[in-house]
Amino acid sequence: MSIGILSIIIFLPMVAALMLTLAPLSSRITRNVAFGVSLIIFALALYIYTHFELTGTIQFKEFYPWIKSYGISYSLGIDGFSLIILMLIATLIPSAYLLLWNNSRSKSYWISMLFIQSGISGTLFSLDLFLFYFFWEAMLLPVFMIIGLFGSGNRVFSTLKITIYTIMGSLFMFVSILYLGVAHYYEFGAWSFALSDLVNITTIAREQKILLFLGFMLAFAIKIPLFPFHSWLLQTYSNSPTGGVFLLSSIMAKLGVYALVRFMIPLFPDLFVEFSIYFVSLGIFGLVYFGIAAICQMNIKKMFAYSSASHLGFITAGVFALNVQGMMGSAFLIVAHAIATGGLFLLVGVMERHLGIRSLSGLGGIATKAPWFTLFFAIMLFCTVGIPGTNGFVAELLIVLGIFHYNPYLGVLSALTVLVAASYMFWVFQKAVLVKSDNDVSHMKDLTLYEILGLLPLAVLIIAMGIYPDLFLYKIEPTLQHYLIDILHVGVK
Amino acid sequence: MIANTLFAYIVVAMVLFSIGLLGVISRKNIFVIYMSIELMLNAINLIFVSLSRYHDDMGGQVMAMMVIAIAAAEAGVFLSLIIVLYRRKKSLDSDIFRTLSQKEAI
Amino acid sequence: MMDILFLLLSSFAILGAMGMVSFHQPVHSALSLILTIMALAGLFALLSASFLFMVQIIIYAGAILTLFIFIIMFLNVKEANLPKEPNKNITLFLGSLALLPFNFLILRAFYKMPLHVNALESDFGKIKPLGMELFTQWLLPFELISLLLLVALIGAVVLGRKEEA
Amino acid sequence: MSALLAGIVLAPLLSSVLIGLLYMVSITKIPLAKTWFTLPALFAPLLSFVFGVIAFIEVYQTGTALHFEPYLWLGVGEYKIYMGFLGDKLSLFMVIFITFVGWLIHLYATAYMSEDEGYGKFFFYFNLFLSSMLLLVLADGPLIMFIGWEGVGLCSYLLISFYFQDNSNVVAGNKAFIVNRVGDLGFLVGLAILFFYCGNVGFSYENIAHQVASMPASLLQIVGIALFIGAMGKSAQIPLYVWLPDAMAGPTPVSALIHAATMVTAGVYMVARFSFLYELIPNVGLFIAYIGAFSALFAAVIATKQSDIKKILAYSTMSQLGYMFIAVGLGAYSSALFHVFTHAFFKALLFMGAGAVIIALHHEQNIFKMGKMRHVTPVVYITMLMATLAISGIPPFAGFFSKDEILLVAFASGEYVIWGIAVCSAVLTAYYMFRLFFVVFEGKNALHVNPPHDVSWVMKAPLVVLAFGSLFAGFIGLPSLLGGSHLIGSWLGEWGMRGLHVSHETEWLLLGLNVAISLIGIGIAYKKFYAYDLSRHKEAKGIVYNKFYIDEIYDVLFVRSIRKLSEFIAVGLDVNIVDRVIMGMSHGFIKLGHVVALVQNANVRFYALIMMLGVSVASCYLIWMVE
Repeated sequence: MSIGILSIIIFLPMVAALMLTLAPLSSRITRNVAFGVSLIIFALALYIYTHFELTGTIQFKEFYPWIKSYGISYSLGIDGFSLIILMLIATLIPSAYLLLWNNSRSKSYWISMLFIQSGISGTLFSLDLFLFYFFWEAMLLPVFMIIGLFGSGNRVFSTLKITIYTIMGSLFMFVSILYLGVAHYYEFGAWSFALSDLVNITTIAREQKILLFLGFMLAFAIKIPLFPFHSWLLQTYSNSPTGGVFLLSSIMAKLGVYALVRFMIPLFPDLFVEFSIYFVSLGIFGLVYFGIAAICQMNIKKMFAYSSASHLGFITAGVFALNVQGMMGSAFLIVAHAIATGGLFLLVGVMERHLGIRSLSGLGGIATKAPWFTLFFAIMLFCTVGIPGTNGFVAELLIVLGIFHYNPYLGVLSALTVLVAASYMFWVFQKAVLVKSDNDVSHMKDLTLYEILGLLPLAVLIIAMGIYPDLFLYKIEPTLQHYLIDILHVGVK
Repeated sequence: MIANTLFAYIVVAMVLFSIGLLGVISRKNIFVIYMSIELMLNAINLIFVSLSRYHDDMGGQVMAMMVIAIAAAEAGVFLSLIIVLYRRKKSLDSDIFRTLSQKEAI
Repeated sequence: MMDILFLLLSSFAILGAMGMVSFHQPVHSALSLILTIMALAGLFALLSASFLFMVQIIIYAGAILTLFIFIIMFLNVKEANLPKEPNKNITLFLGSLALLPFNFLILRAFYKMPLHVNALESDFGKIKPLGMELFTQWLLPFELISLLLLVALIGAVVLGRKEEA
Repeated sequence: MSALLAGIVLAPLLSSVLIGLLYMVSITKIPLAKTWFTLPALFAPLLSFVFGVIAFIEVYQTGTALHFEPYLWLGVGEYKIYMGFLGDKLSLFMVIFITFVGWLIHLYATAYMSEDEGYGKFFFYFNLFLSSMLLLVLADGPLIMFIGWEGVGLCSYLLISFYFQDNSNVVAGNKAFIVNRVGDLGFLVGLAILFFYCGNVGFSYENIAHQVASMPASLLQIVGIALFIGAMGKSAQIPLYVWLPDAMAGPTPVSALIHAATMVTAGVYMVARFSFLYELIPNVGLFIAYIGAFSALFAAVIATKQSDIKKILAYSTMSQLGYMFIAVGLGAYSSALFHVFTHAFFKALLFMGAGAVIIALHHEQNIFKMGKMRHVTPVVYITMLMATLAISGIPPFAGFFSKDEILLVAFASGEYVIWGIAVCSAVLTAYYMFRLFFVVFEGKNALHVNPPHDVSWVMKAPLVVLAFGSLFAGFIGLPSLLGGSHLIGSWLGEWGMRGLHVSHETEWLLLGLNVAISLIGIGIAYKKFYAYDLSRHKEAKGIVYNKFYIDEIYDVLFVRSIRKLSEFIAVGLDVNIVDRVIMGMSHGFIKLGHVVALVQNANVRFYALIMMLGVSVASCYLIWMVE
């Protein structure tokens, strides 16, 4: 049996990273190799995209037994929802390399990036819950390295905070996974942690099921983050180096939503429907709450952190809206927001490299010094705000329509999204970029060719997805319909 | 009569063991603590030997010999340790050797 | 005869042990420990472990404890340098109370065993059968112990070295 | 043929992208000559205009609307939304004058902006703006319209904060955008409700029109009001008008484009577009008419005391939009569109004339620092006079016919309160417009800081064209009373005039009354300002001059309170409660750790004691167990 393409995507960066760790190469060569690896993965992802069939089933499956006595297997596969996130990662990471090109002279920075990419892909493809948990945790370790080694401010504390916070959440999930495995053993007499097996369990009582549901939910809610579990966000984002914050905000947070759809829906379809009202409300509450909190932030990274949380609340609300509009909108907003926020954080990183870390009151008048910077900043910002012609608009429109479909009153509240982001984003644009001030920004330089090359695909994607969204949507629709109709029994064909 | 049942030997061994344990916990003098440990080892030896007599098997006696050998090794290391510690702190009080305590570590 | 011998030896052993824990000066403690060791050696002899009897006297009393007393004298600890132990007697008393249940438990267990003394072959506990036993069945532990002794030797040398400034 | 519709939108869009790229190249690599920007900038609206005219003729000849659906924009489940363009009578009517007036403003702007560094950027935004507006008008369904709708808002933001280095300009841009977004919120809510009642068979106007009849009336009212909130934002009606005066921060051609032909008329167009819906809910229509009437009066009152030439014109726009909303609210869509049409000409002319005066006076905007401009710029003087007469409602200028028609509608519908308010506003309009006119062109003892100069013919030519427009545009809608055939009404068909049951005598009476009240307004202005001594002018004070303090009230009510709320959430809740609870848990564990660590005191004898006690307890337990 040959090695499948998904395994290559997972292990290529890992192998490359291990070899680079041992090889006595300079930081520049390490970076170039890492960039090359990310391009290869982009090519592989494109191959998968073109060969992906328009059905709701799981494709490109791979299966090897791993720990036989407990039925733990190494089983991979993707559906439409993972496909779109795979494409997202494959596109964003090369761009991130180009933007971070001169950011670090340290080899371990690039090696950590490779490990992270590997962990993310593993999380994305796992069909076995044990394997999923393994990658879910493994993906965090290099992030801790990046924040702890290259962060700023009180970085060790932030690292500890996010570590303990997320691991605490994951442990609850782990316990739930084990419980499901044991329940499977008692019911069918064989150990298994495969998702396709665990969904057949019928013996769990309702009370236990609710606890298991909440156990999973806690892990994902912390990662996303949903309302009361967000307090790691600010320090982590403001103290992370650009690469770290980019990966955290634009990819890892999205994996929380992804896991929600991929695992929670099949495992707890009835509870998912039953509790959806709470989570839609929580999501919309988060949208407004974080949006308002963002207004008074003077640290640009903290503001974007709140903005991220606000959007992710909205995405979660869309997922729980139990209709194809909401889910599709969420999938679309995942992409839109990942691109836009990722781009914004990378741009802020460029700004920090030239000007040092500054609060908003110390910025201003960058636009005249750096027109390309301003252009890309504006495009990303418009996408975040949801201006038509960008993919952010399509996504927000779909989610609003979805939530309207779900509950008109919540729908009216969710329409507030058109106001929330605009209220602070334009302010930060005005204050930091446009208006001339007395602050000295003479060190600001415009984007280099590499950086423009890195951002151009993102900007083009934002606009293309805004003008012709259906081109990007049709691949995921069968999967989402499958979730809604076959598993949740809430939709109609 | 008493010596025929072996139970008397066990009683003696237990008494000696208890005294040794009491010595460890109630004395501060590091020499006495060490000697109490030796006493406990000897008490155990006595049990080994008496049970070896009971089972008619010399394994117990071999074991006792090994304990003696280990005690010898222990004595060598322990005594050199005491010399080092005494040189540093000029005291035989076991309570002052608490470098591993949490308060001192911080 | 055996009973008297046993009572004598065991009371010496216990008295010596009590003396060891209660004397303030370590030299006195060490001397009373020697008494205990010797009495124990006698008890070994009563249990027909003749070789062990010799080993106990030669190695324990003769080597280990002599070395011990030697070190105590070598250090020559002043009275002022000895630790103050104001609560010694109270802890001894309370500790002995606390140990009662443990002793009771163990002794009750042994009491229920039929611990009578069997008749023996004549060479039980003699040096030859013990050597046979030791070098056939216990060869590996024996070698390991010798290794341990070597390590302890080196360790003692390293530790006892004069410290560099 | 129907693909032309896409061409109308695409021409300015592509030219804007082209100009944008050229601009980025020119400021980072090689500076390019202005011609590079001028040619596409002028060519694109002209092309759109030509396409529009061709489509117009096509529709005129065949009588059927053009429809073009290039691709499926969004297909989700059973809901399918096509990127569709609809060229019917209403939209093509709008397209023609938007592109025509838009093109003239472009032409004017090439002269107005010629000295500006951001010349390329300006036309980049300008064409994008035009393209969004055309998309808004040509869309075949409300969702596609919403793209244009928001696009217009975005472009207005970009254009208003065009001189972005100055804080107040960007603040004005932000204000425009956010106030518009408040409107969009309403619009979106309306859309979403409609979508779930009518969306599953396709979301074009045609389908919605078929479906609305089956919707419950209460829901329809909500939809009607929600959509109108959107219109309030775009068309600057009470209470969402606050952005309009501030929007004057942009260059003058921007004001002309926003006010005359594009953005602000979007609201009126939208209500007309949804006429099938508003027909079903006349009470909401009445509400709209009242809002319009109050806006008209309110803006006219404020305008009488302002001194910034552009702000006066801004308030006059708001006032005129109020008239249009009176008309659409009362169901007289063709009258409203007629006014939109005539207004486009004279308002563009007024702004461009004002821009010419501003340029002539080296960027001076205070009317009391102008004066005697008649001799400096005679062409501007004459054209401005015509526009002022038009807006004041003096026959035979364009404004007279359209405004008269709206007043007639208000009167004939029996809404005398609205009619009364509208008449009062008409007096005020004539008064403040002539106040402006007299002060600028006649006022005595002008103290010019720099000597004024005449402006170039590139700027004046559009003025002349528009002046003809202001003079003749009204004849398109000449009522039958004056021997006309009411061309607009008959062209627009379903949006046309409903029968008005008013006798000819009443009509004549009203007509005379309108002229008379306008003349009264002019008369008062003449008396007070014809020979106004500018050197003795004192800055006005009072509640009207300060615009009833609405800006300040909004500032306290919304901006500051939300900032306070934000600080409360970010600091009070997030840091002090949520984070403190979480960190409190972790500190609790650390404290617990310190307590447990007391056992770990590094005293070996203590450990032995614990062990001994443990053994003792275990023994007790075992003894008790075995018993």
